[in-house]
Amino acid sequence: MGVEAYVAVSAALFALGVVCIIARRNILYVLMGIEMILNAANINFVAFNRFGGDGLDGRMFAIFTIILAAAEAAVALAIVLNVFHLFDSIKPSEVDLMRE
Amino acid sequence: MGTERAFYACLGLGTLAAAGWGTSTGGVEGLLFAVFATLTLGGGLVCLWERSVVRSAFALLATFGGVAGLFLLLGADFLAMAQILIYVGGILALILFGVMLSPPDMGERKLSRVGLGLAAVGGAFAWVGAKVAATVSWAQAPGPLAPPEQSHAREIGVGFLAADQYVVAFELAAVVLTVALVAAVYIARRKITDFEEPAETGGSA
Amino acid sequence: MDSTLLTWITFIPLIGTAVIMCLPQRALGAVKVVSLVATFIPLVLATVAYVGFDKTTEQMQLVANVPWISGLGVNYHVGVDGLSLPLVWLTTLLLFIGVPASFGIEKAGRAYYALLLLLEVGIVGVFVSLDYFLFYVYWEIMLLPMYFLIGIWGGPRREYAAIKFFLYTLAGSVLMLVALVALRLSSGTFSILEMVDMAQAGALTGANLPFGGVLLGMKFTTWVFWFLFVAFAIKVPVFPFHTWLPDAHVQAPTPISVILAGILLKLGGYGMLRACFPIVPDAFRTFAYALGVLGVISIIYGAFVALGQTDFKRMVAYSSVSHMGYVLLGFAALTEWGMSGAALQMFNHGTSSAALFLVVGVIYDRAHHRDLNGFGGLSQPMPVYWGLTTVAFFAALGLPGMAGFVSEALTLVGAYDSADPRFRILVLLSVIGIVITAGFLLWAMQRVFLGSLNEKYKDLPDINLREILCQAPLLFLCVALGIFPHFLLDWMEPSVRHLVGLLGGAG
Amino acid sequence: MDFLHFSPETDFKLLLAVPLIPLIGYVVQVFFGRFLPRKGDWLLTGGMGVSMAIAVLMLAKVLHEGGGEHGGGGFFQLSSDAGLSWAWLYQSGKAAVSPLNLEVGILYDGLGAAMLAVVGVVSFFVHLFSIGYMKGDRRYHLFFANISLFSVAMIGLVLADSLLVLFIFWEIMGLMSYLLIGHFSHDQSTPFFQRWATWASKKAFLTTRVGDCCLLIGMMMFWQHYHTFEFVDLWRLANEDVARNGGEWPMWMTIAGLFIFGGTVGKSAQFPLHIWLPDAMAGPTPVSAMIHAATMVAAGVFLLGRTFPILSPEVLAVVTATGAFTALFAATIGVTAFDLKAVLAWSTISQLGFMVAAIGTGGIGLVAGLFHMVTHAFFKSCLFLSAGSVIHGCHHEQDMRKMGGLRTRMPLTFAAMGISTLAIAGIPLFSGFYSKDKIIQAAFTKTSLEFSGAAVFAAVALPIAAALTAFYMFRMMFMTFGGTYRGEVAEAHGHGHGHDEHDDHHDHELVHSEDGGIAPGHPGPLPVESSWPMTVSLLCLAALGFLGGKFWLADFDVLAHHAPWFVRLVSPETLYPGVELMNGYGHAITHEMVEHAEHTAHTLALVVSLLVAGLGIFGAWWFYGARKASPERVAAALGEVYRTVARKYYVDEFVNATVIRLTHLLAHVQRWFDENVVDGIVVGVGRANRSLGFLQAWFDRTVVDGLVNGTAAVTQLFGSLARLFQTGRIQQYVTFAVGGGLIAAAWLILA
Repeated sequence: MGVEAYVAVSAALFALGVVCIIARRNILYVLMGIEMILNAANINFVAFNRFGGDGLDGRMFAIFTIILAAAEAAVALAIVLNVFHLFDSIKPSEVDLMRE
Repeated sequence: MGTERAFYACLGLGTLAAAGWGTSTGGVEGLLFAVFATLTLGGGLVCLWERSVVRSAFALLATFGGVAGLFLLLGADFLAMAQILIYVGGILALILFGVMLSPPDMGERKLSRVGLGLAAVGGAFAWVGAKVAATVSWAQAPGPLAPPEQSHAREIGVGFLAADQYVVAFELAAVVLTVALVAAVYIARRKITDFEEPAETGGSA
Repeated sequence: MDSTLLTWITFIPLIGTAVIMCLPQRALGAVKVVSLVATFIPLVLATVAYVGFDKTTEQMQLVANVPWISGLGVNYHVGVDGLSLPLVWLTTLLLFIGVPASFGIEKAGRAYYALLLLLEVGIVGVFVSLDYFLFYVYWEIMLLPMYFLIGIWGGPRREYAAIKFFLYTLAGSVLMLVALVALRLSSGTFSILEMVDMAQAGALTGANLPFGGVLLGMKFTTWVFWFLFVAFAIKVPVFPFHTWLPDAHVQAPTPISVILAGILLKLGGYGMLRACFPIVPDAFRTFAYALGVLGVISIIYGAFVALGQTDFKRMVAYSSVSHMGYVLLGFAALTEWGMSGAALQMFNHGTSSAALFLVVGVIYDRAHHRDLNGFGGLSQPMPVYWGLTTVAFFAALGLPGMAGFVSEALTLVGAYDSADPRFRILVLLSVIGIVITAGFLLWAMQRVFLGSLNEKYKDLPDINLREILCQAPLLFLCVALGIFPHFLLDWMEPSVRHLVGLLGGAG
Repeated sequence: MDFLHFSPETDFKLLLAVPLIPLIGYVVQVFFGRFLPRKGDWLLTGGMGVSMAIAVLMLAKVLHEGGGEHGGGGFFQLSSDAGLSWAWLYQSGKAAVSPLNLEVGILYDGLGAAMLAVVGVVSFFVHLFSIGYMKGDRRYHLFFANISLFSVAMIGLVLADSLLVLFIFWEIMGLMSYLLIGHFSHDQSTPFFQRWATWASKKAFLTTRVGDCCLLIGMMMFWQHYHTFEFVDLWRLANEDVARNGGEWPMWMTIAGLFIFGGTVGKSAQFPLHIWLPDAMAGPTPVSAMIHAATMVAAGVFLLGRTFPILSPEVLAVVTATGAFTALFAATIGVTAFDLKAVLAWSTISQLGFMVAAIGTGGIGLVAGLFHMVTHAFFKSCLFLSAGSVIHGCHHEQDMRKMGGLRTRMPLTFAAMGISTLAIAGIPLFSGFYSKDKIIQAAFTKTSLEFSGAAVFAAVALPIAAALTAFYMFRMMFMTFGGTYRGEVAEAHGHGHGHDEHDDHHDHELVHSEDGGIAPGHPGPLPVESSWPMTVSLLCLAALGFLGGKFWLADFDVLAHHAPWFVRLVSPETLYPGVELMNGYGHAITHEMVEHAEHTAHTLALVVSLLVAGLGIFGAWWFYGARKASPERVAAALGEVYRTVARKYYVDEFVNATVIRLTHLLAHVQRWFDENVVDGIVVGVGRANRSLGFLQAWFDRTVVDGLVNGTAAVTQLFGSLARLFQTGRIQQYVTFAVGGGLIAAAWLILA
């Protein structure tokens, strides 16, 4: 399988992630969408590293992405819980304090 | 429930088609790729589709697993392991916690929204992808790829610790993780009143 | 031979921050002590550096250069010369003064002092870094504490002021980042000194970039110059990028205003000298007159707007705009005197404007408003305060014998002597600014201290010992440097001469 | 007489002590004054006394070296020649050779010596006088500190060897005048004085600062060409330049000279910047004495003396014209003033006009102008201190119409003031006569040699001004000391009548502040003679004013045919040694012609000045002494003319209406501009961004969601708007990020 196959999968996963963020009205889905997007990026990194790159760079990036995703998930979850406490809702549409 | 059945039927058919396509183009490796890719994308689709957050979360499990499989196919065994450990073991668990701690809201999914969003975004991506595929000449590895000689885990470990490579980035990541986790604990711990009058945090701590 | 002195000066406050964060929230006394210590040690170290400085060379001193991010070619490269060392010293001094000046702040004290110390790290870092990447990192580090210090501990409209400040400086940072990337691509290094050498050799023209660096009909150096200039001009601030300043000053708590006026504004001027003009000297020469015009507009415009203010602090803030205009004028004139005067003016404005803001802070603490028309006759209940204010005011209006005169006179004479005769008109115009400056300061003094006593304030307590001690070193510097300017000029002279040579100006 | 020998090694240090002693006194006084016994007045008075002694000793040395029979070649010493100067800006080795370094040194010559002695003497007596006059003041110790620093500034100015150093002390003097004129602005007990002092001090500072800025510009212009501030170098270089130019003065030098003269106009209160000086009497009387005699106003004339060689003939013509005009202009106003101190203030302006005009004529006029500055210092300080004594005695009443008959009540004051009045009026044997006579002679000489407009104007205006001087000075004497006491007498200190009353009754009265009217006094017991520190000072100064003429002449030749020491020491040749002055008469006029013209003019001037003095005195006696005619009737007959003069030709009103208004208007316009336009743009950009946010929201709910709901009926779309209004913002951002990315990708692909 060539690199294009992986890139195609990655693109599709990315699109799914975006739709997940946009279309669903639950903040947890936003989180999950973000995870999908990150995974899509990771697939690209590793694939390009395997097929074209040299050294470790791509894989290293993937590792860092995973690490950051973990951190992001932890913080995001904490925020979600607080948002729930504050607004009694986890619909991002109702979380509008950022407006001003 | 017609749409549900139709959805899963389409999914199954898609899986079969993918497996067939994969086997025909790349033999065993193609089959494996097809399986993992289907797992990845199918998981994503189900996640997007399902009304229940819990089910969506478990569908995401499949996505993560599929990605791990793709990593394996790409020869990144360490990454695959990390993917399973961190995503499946860590992040997913976190999301499930979140799911359990927040109220269920079964009525928020709207078919039209999801469908049309999928159609619009997917269409756009497909168009862009097609255009890119048509114009870009992909760099090909000369000949079949050699299997990795040694354990990637070792290679990566050396990469981390050698002074001239990724030490700074590694430390940076460590700092970010620490800060994020502390921050997460801190944020989760705060009371609602804190948001109203930050000046009084001193007393409530 | 790498020296660690500058690194210590930079990072001791960071240690202080860490210690403060470990202290319990209630132990405010301990927090204050730690802050004092963590700002005092750098002051001592900076004094040591100042005394031990070799005044005969323009070379960087106390240099440390170790690889940091080798993949990008980024080094931890720090060092000082005659331009940066006085400002480093001033920074450590003002931060050390800022701590006791903050003792009155009640709200969330621990976080306040932690941020204050973090701010010192950023500011000192900018002054000592010789690597552009490092410079940028410190520049950004400095931004955040300032945002929070204004946004949390500020006055009634603090959010507005903080966001305005943040957006303005962020816009500057973005421009700087773009220029930084372009310079890196063109020069292949992040080292400021190497960039300067390349510029001298005529190698930094962006010819190796796409389109040969010409974009929309403007040369690479022109783009870089204007991007960097605007980035720094926002900080100075130069008309018309100054409107964040009055709001930020008025809303910020007194010690933060002091630091803002005393040091942060100097970052802009210093940035121009270190990281803008010498890197693109041709573009600088091309636009020198435009810069001079901007400087003079700032001088006159700032003075007039200050004259029109009724808010004490706003007036002082606009006087900063006016005074910093001299800095730009001195730079643009490209003479040794002008440059010395401008560099000196940066330091002197740091002391005199800091003193002025402390003055405003004292009255605000007591009367809880800053309306110039709402006072009157305060010299009677507060004679000592009045005396100190007089010294500060006259230092600010450039009275001979005070430091401000030396720098302003050097700047004006230097600008008049510029090779470009058009500068003479600018100098003649800027003289209007001198008269107006005297006018608004005296008018303010009349409205606040003289005239008939406002009965409301007849029992105001005079300035207390803590406040006097905060003011005293600044006023002492104002007077001492007016009489013995060589304590700064001797240090600056080789660097200034070198810089003028780099920029292609005559002696 | 070995101790009278001037040795640069030690004597420059001694000279340095002259300003340093009061300076140290100032520092001590500011910090510890209030804790000292008697609030430290003895400290500063004593210090000033020592300074005075040194200054007089140094003068004696100068006389011995250059002025006596042995010398004759003049006296000129530069501390930098003796290697005694101080590198001010830079001290490191490399910089010392740089032309950028400024060396601060002492320039000590005949003019400096005379002026230093004058400043020392006047300052000391003012200090002494203040002990009595300021007794009981709330800020007694600060007053002494400030007045001491005031003297320091003038001393430093006199000793300065370069324009920049001179400018520094010039400005410090401005500050001290601000503080001293504003001395009463802290005194809550007399609201009128408080307001007036506050306003007047600011006015003085700002007005003189306009002049200072001119001086600064002039300095810069010279620096730009010659890269030096040293007087000696400037003189030499400028005149060499002109000589090389064939005697033509370059345009820039004329402009620069005019700017430098601008400094004099500000400090020495020449038209049109004279407006600050009459109001400067809002300060305590000793301060007025200092300002009018030894310091502020003398500084401007002194500056002209120092910069004379670099002023082109065109500048000198302007100087002459300005001075002559000021002399006449101020004298006419002086005739109409009723405030005792105002009369003196206008007379100072007028006398300054004399000096400036004389210096403008060059040659002998330069000597005469500087001579008049020196003699004027003594009798004017004496006049002011006497006025202070009178006012003190009359319970702070300043209106001359409320005085009278003080001849018997305050005999010592009367004596002192009388002598000084005779001096200023130009009566032979009194010092003022010699200098004023010389000035008129200079004007005549100039006219006869060079029939230019400025010279003719000076020759006409100055004698008239001299006559007016004699007139209004004697008018003042008659009104104050003659007749009977007209003030209200009350046993106890009651509350004074408001000054509004004055305005109602005398609408032609002097308007000297925005509040209008003469400072109100309050009724008290009959005036009595002042205490001894005051009277001693008065009499000493009066003696100097009387004897001064003799002393300066150094012989008893009334007609002064032989050159007295002052002329020998202070003449164009000795003041600027080694400099070929190029701003004198042209080549066509030989030395002999000048001598002849001077001689002719001398006799004429003697006659004219005696005549005008006599006329003036007679007029004063006619109107005010014998009251043969009523001055009020003359005033009424003159009508509008009188009113204009009494209102000081409306200069203040004019300045108020134009300059000050305009400045404030500009300030407000610019503030509006800043807040609405400059900041408005910034805020506008922010608003625009926010509008973009609204636009996005609109886009989201109409296009994105419209896409979703597009199939539904239009009514349904509208119905759903309310619900759709709540579309989440995070998702909206993502939508637009992705959309933007896609569009960008599409553009890249299609492009």
